[in-house]
Amino acid sequence: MGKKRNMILGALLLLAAILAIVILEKQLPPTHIALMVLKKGCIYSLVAVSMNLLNGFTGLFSLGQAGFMLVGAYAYAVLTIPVEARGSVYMYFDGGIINFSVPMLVGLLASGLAALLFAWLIGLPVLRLKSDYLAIATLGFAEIIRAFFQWDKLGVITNGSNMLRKYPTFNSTLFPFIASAICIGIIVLMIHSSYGRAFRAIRDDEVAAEAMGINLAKHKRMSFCVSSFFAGIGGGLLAMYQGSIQAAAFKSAMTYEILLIVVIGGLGSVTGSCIASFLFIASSEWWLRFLDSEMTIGSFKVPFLRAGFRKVVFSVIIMLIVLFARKGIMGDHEFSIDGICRFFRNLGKKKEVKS
Amino acid sequence: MSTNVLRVEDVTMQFGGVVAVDNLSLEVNEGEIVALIGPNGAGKTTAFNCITGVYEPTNGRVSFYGKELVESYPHGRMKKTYIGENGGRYTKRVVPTPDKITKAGIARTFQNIRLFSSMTVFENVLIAKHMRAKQNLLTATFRLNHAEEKRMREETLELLKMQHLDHLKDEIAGSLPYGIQRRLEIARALATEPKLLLLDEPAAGMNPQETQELADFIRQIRDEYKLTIFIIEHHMDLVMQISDRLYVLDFGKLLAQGTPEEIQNDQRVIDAYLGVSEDA
Amino acid sequence: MKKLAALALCATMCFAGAMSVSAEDVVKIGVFEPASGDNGAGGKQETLGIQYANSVAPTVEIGGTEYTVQLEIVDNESSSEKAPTAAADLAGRGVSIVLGTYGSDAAMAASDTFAQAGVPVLGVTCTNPQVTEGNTHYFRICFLDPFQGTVLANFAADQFGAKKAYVLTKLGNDYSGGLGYYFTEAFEALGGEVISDQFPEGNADFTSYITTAVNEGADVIFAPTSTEAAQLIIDTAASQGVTVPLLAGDTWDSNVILNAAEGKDVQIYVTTFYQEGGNEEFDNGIKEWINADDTNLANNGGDDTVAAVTAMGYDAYFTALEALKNAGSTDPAAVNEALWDTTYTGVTGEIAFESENGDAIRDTAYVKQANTETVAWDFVAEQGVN
Amino acid sequence: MDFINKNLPYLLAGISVGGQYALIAIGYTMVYGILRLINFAHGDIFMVAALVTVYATTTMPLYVSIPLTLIVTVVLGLAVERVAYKPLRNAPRMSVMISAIGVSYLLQNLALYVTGGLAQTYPAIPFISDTIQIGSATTKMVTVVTPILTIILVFALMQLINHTKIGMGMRAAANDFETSRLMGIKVDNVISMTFLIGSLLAAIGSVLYFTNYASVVPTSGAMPGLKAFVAAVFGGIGSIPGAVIGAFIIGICENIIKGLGWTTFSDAFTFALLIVILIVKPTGLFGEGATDKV
Repeated sequence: MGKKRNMILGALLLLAAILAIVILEKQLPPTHIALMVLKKGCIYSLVAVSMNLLNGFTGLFSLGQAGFMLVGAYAYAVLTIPVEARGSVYMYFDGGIINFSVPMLVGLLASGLAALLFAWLIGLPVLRLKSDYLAIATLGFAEIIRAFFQWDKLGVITNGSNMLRKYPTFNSTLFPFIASAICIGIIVLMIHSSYGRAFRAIRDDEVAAEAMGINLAKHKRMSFCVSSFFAGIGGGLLAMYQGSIQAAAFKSAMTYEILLIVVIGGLGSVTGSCIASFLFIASSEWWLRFLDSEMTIGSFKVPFLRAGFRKVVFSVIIMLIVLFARKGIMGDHEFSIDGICRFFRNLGKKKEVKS
Repeated sequence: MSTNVLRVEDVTMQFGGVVAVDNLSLEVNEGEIVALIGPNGAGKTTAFNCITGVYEPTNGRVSFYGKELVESYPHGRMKKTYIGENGGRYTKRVVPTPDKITKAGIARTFQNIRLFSSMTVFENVLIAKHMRAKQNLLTATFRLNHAEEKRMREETLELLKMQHLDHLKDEIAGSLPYGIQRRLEIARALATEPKLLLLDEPAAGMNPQETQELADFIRQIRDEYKLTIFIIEHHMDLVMQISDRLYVLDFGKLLAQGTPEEIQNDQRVIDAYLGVSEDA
Repeated sequence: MKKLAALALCATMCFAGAMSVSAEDVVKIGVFEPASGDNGAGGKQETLGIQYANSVAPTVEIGGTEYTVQLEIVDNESSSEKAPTAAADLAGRGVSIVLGTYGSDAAMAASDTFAQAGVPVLGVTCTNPQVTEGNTHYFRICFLDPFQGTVLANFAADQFGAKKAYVLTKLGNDYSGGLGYYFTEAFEALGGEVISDQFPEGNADFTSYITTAVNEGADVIFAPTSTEAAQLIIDTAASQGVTVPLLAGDTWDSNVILNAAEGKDVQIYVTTFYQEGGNEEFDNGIKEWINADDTNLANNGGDDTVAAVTAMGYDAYFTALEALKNAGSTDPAAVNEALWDTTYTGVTGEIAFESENGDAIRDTAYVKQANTETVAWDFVAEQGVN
Repeated sequence: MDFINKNLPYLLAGISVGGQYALIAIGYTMVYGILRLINFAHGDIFMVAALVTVYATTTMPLYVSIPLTLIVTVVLGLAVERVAYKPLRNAPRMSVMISAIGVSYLLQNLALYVTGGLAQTYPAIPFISDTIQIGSATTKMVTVVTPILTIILVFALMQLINHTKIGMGMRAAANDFETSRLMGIKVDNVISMTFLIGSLLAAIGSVLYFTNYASVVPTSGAMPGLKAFVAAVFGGIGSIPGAVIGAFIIGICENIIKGLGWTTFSDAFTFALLIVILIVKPTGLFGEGATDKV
């Protein structure tokens, strides 16, 4: 019945998306900005959903996402750089000490596992902290991880603070799309499982959840580790997307960006996070770019337009959303065909009331 | 003499220099409904919190079916500042988290209802089944626990039916009327399959008729689920009507104990409590 | 209502995104430079050179047709993370060749995107060897860090008889780290001793670093950093009364440094590509051009001192035109092919590319000293490696 | 003696930075004490204050531009509170914090737009920019002025909080927001006052800080802001003396770490210190514990 129909519709949508990507790739040059935005959007969707799992579904305010992405990105890059390229990448460290390399997918899995390992270790002490304190502690940990990866004593593995490059990357947009779709699918399955309910119970009321026999420490750690695992994979994908990575790029600003995506999409809405990711990336890196260059319409020179204006407009839009559409695009609802029907029905109703 | 279910020995809870629960000892036996009464701020809820693992008692022991559940003694900074009694009697620290205690078979409700307000009625009760389910994160995520999940759902639905809440199962818990939220909270506690149920002011905010219904309901669940019930309550009508025995707490100390009749006639209790705050 | 507004907003965005401009007989040259972030100041000066060159030679004859040159300027935010999309944006605008970027990090990060898009890039002042190594689309007209580092090490040893150098680099910056590395290598080869330190991004307090340099008894301080950090380093060094010379690479050749050093008792030496006065015509032309426009003046840091990177930008533009002429077509692939054999005599010297990585064949660097009274650069030496 | 000579500059730098962190940290700790909000935008307000001075001094003399800076900063602080935090007073805490992050993002991008991404050189202020000799170390006057000024300001602030009506309101609101509202305290005024004081101190802090490190970029406020917050947590959030002591400890430790050659970890160390204190004593050095009511 309803459920089955939704599943079929969902599968059809997914197929349609894949088809659309295939067509786009045929039509557009490989570096067309639309494809770049799609690729990055897919990756950010995954990372945003993983952060939503923590902040939106488990109610743990963590700001460590960039740190785990860094771990994932480094794990992927360090393990997959081909042996013959190591000499030139690790040029300041005599080629490094790792003299093997693993296939791409293994590397991607390793990026998740590495992030998970770090999360497990960090989770031991910090998950006992409450709300803001947890946020600031995880933020701190992300900074510590960043410094740690830049430490030149570890240079033989991490290449110090220098760039890692020449590892295998993807060309097709389908790769990040499918990888992210699988990961997000797993997260969705988990959210709807018994454990997902336990996470939401913790979000709603920790004390009551504990009284229901839910082991807080264990479940929080689970959520933290799973979230980090997928953030790690997201980091690995981001490394592939960029073609080169450097610890310096994984600043707290990156976490804030992802957090804003989660909020814009709606805390507790997976589809919201995905939609918001694409909108966020597309507006910040593509659609609003015209604001950065001077423009004259006829003889009229549009004022204010110069480098940097794009970001001002963009942050004003974000502030408006944060203030006036507090629940984000989707609230804690999910995108569905039924939802769209309801949306338009309500829209109609409201108009009737007004007139 | 029936089996002893809950035994509280010398439990003291001290916050800074304030002793909220002072050397409390009491017993609850199988099948009984026992009430803990006392004026506001007498330390009743704190006592509950010590039993259910929300607080670690400063000193004392709690046993369940003869097995030690919680035990502690003054340590750390408390070693010097402890002003309660029996400071040297306990030497072990057994401090399980609340979920362990729930798992052991003690369920509770809260004075200010604590439902999972954004979740449905059905989910609220289903949560309670999580802890006893045979599953792990992987099997649950990939739906390898299909049979288990099905069993959990069936049991939940059955429980809701028995509590006449099944017609509300898809409502969001936070949007329900107060009285139903109370009932749902008790239903949720029952779903953890407890042997002992702790009710923290279940009649708070109810009118006389609702209170009467609650009294019947409490007796009914005791019989149906073979429960032992330990209850904190202000409504004297309710307490006197359903309790087999009562404990009276005042300023954290045990003031009196006995059957409803004994307590009603106890001059100390009348002075400290009944005369003053009949309708608190 | 709110939802409707949101929908409308999305629709406008889509529309704006879909807009594109096209015209005939236009050849587009991409300018891939930072306008913000750490290297914003340098990137802007480099862009100025390109823009000036464009104003000098706004058209080019390719294969017998007169083309108008249109500059497509994109900000890569000095960030290796934002660089790929900025690069894709450029590639999407149909450029025939790209110039840039100031700062090797962003150059390396964007390299793959350009390679994929099949667009050749002409590096202006990205000096890290890894930028061009192992690829055929990235060229550059500047010297490389191993060369620059060695020049500076030689200079420190020859000029000051330095035995001990304090090397301060920025954590996570390939330019800074790379140059520091080559300096260290060369200086140690000369029998010197190096103490190295790194400062993290966003660091403003250099007191401790300078103190360490003084405590260790360093004879020179080598700080290949961005101009932002340089200002603070100079200021701190001056207020702590440091007397040993400060050495740095091409990034410090900027009026930002001159202004920071104005009236202070510090010795600053830099290696660079161009010495003001090297070409009167260019100097006067660009000064006039800069002074004519407030925005340009602001982008140049408020005065008309000609930075070497500006001269390099100027030369890069003309080299690109040369390549376009040689290619006889605006097709990026043809331009890429033509670049290998392109030569040009610019204001900064002869430009030609070696045949392996497409690096410039340059064997001299200018060493300049900051004059803290006249607020100008004094020529010190022309130094090669030997 | 040699040991002292060598290490004196580190210590001086530490004390000076500590004083500047302290002035920022007070803003964090007071706001957190009352609203339970980590005001992520506070560091950026500090940065904007510096930019205002930079632009003001190009057209007017210092004795006008510095008071102007203080006024503009206070107005900005109050405006941010009114626009971005007040409408969210009853929203979940996470929303307010996200709003704060949004404001921080906006201020940074505005600064980027206005400055065009170029570092702005902070004007030299007579007297406090002068170089002086302390023992073997040469430093700027501001190094000495900062801790003294910090202590004077903190003392004045303590007087205000402990002995005036508005101060009492602050203490009450920090203790129990809802009850004090019921008791007739104009909570909104108290909050405005808190932001006023916080922004004013941040502006003063910015004058001192940027006299020392004379280059302003849009992200200049981020790190000092974060570290000042860490200092506030370290000292026990809500406690002003705690924030000040925390700030000095962090400033000094940071410079010692740098002096020891662990420069890669100088920022990381601050956070490590934070995590250790949170785990060992979650309420900070001087914070008061609160028990959740069940």
